[in-house]
Amino acid sequence: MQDYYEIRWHGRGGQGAITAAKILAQAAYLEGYQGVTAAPSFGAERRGAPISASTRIGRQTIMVVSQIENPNVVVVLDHTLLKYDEVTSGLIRGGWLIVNSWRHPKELDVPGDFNIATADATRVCSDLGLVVAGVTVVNTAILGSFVRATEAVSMSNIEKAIRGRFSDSQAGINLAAIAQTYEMTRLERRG
Amino acid sequence: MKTTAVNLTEKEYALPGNRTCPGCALSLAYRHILKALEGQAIVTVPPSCLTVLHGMYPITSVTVPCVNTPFASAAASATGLLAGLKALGREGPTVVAVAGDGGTYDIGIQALSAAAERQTDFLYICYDNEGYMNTGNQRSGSTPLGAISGTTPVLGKQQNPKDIVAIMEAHGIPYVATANASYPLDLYEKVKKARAIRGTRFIHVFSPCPPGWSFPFNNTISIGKLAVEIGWVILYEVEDGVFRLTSASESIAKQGNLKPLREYLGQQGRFRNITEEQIEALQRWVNARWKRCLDRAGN
Amino acid sequence: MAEKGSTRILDGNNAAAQGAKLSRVQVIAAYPITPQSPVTEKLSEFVEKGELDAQYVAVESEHSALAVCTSASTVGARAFTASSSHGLAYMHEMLHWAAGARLPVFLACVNRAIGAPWNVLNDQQDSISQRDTGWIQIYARNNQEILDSIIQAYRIAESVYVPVMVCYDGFVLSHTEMPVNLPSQEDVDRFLPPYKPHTILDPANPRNYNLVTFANPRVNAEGVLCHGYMELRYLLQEALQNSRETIIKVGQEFGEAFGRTYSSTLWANRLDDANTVIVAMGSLVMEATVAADILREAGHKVGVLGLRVFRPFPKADVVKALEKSRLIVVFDKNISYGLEGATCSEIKSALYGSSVRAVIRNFIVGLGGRDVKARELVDAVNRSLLSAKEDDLTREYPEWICAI
Amino acid sequence: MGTRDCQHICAESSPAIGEAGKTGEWRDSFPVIDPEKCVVARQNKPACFLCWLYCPDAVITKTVPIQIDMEYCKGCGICAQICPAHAISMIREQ
Repeated sequence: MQDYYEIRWHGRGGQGAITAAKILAQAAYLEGYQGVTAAPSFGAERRGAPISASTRIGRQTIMVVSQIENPNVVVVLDHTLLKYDEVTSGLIRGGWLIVNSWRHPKELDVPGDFNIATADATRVCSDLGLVVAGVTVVNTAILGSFVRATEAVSMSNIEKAIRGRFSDSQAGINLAAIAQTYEMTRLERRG
Repeated sequence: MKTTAVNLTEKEYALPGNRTCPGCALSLAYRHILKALEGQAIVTVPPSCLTVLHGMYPITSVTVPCVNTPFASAAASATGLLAGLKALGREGPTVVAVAGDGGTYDIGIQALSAAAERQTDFLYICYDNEGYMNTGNQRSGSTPLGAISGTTPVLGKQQNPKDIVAIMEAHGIPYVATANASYPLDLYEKVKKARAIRGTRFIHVFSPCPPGWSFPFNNTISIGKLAVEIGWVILYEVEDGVFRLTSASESIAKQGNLKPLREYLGQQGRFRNITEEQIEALQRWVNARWKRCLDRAGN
Repeated sequence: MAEKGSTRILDGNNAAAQGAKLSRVQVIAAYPITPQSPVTEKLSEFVEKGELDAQYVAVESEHSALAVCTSASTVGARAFTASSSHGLAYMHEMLHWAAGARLPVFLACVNRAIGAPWNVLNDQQDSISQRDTGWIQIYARNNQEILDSIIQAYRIAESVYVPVMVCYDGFVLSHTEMPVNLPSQEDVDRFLPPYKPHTILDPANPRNYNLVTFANPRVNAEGVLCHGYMELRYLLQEALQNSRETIIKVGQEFGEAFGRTYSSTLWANRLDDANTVIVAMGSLVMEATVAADILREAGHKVGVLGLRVFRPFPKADVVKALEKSRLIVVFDKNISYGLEGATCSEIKSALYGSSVRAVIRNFIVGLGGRDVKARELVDAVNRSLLSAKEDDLTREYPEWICAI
Repeated sequence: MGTRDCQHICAESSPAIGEAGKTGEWRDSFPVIDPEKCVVARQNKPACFLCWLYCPDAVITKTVPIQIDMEYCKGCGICAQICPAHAISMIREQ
């Protein structure tokens, strides 16, 4: 576990990247990190359009309010977004790129000196019926991959954060998705 | 019992020695508005001749509580008074916004429309002297076609006024009425009725202005009456959607025809430059509105 | 004293709504505008769910929002509104009116740029443009301060009968979640007594508020000489001058009650031995401390002075805080066109006649949401250090950190 | 002595007659009631009172007989015009 994380989330409007950023901040606070922040990319958000969000996690109060330039972790909710250069921009050496994809990290063909984790969260969520207004919602499921790759927070605190946010039945499905994604996550260390 | 000059309360809430011009129709109308409210009101007023009537700090000519508010905000201020009273459990006094035609037709209509749409429980009284008389007679949305004003100094106003009462009625509020300072008992009855109704109530009060319209100030009452006889002002009320002509307009509808407009225009200096075409246009406007009202009244 | 209450992860807008709720506001009137809208949504939710016993008025404009609040406040209700940018500009007339009528209404200003052109992102041009309306202005650095400042604001406003605006950066705070300690309702109730209005709206004792007032004093019907317009303006100025004391006292008592002390009009960071001081306001103060740490590592004695209270401007406090400074670098997220950033002007004005003889540099940053990074602040300070000479105390115009 | 003694912190006004001063001084003519013609005077009981009803300034009393407060009457002449008995005349001030 590190003292400080800067996590950038990339998704499309409606996929829940901002919610995931917030759940992670909550879980990290429960983990004992005194400083957590979660922010959307500022401005108008439109369904389907690429958006980003950020989570900062630190032992002390977070004093940095500017946008993340050099994330330790980049989480991509939709692997089609990898075509945009800004998605991996600034990701530090030895950091983690976590992608919702059925492909193995090696097959993603993303250059860089960071580690890569992948899991087919879409399939997991689709099987579990995590579909809202026609969109498969993978934002919580991908937290399983995040925990598996970074070990920044424990699964039990992710569970507490999820339970604090959702009704019992909804929390159950989300936690099942997170657990399955955790298990199926494939890691490729190259940093 | 029908209210008459003999049995109407002697109690005055608008005190002598106020700052209005001699022969001010607003001053007369306001006397009777406050009588109908029995002083049990909290009034809010945007800048207007009524502000002048109310006096200058630290003395006021009126014995009801009043909150002055900027020009655009009479109805919003009334909303705030109500919200405050409700929050404090002090419901009781009627909240009344009183504004001129400028503060109602023009700058105040946004707040008024919104307050009516929210069904705010207040009485809005617009006294209409057909222009910005407090600032020296500039044209407003209520100024008649052909009238000379500070901002229509040569050609006179080129447009008809808007029908603010119809606009307010279109908000689906429980009570709208027109009144006229020259018919104080009709005005008194309407305010009294409106006071008892819940929701947004709107009363339009026609208020001739001797200096603004350029007529001798002892003619205020006769000009106001003539305005009804020629059909420029139609006295009516719409209570829960039911239309009814009242007072002199009711009598005219039953007994006779409207007098020609020309007689009314000729008595006011503001129409000194009006053209024949404008008079005809104005007459057509009056006739069409009178016919609509007769149709609605079932005559 | 240790913190009490419970800690939740909240964004700034939610913290503002929670602060209003804990302050038991009685009348809420607001009109939606980005980035303030979630405040009004949250408060209407509290009211509709019955969690907050208040009148929520969905007005049609910001002008009406503040008109509702001022009249409700005249009746004696604790009133709340919130706005941003164009909304605040649209309120301008009513801002003057609220202060002139000495009504202790509260406004949460979620700082946002003003058009043209359109821009929904953060700077402080909106609230700075309202600095001369007679309101107390407090700027929050983070979401905890938003909540705490609102509770304090009602105590302050209702003590001195001056309206208070708490300003916080749009998106940077309004939409960013962070841990916020929520005090218990019982503790807030103990800290914040009910509002006692100075106005009377009673048909049995009729009073008329804010009639036309003469230039000169006038005798009332009882023969007592009453104010002219100018005396009333003096009283407002006097109230703001004296409010500093109340602001500090309330901040101290807040600390005693809740464990978070606000005993100064300023935020001081590593000022004790600093000869170079970064001055900023709002969330930028936090970023500036990161910059100061970087500069310290490079061997410079750098501190940060954050302006918590902008009106009344804490002149004496500022002079004292800048006593040892040789270089003052002021970062403004606003511009008084044709001159410089507003806080820079205020700092210079405060130092006039004092013993502080420091070089002052002004940088305009972060307009319309332009990201301000700690390294950019570091660069600006480094440039200023190079140019800091006794014969070059100040520049005519500020430097802009932009790509022009 | 300054104005603090009034203890107002905003412009708070209280009601009084004659806020604008003795508005009777504004007149260029003043009303005179002819008791021979006035219905109230002739009947010696409450009646008519239209002059009282229509007075914009509330300076006419609703008494028997009617009285006009000349301190505040602005001399508009509405009462003279409205009187159905033509009992009121307007006389030019000297």
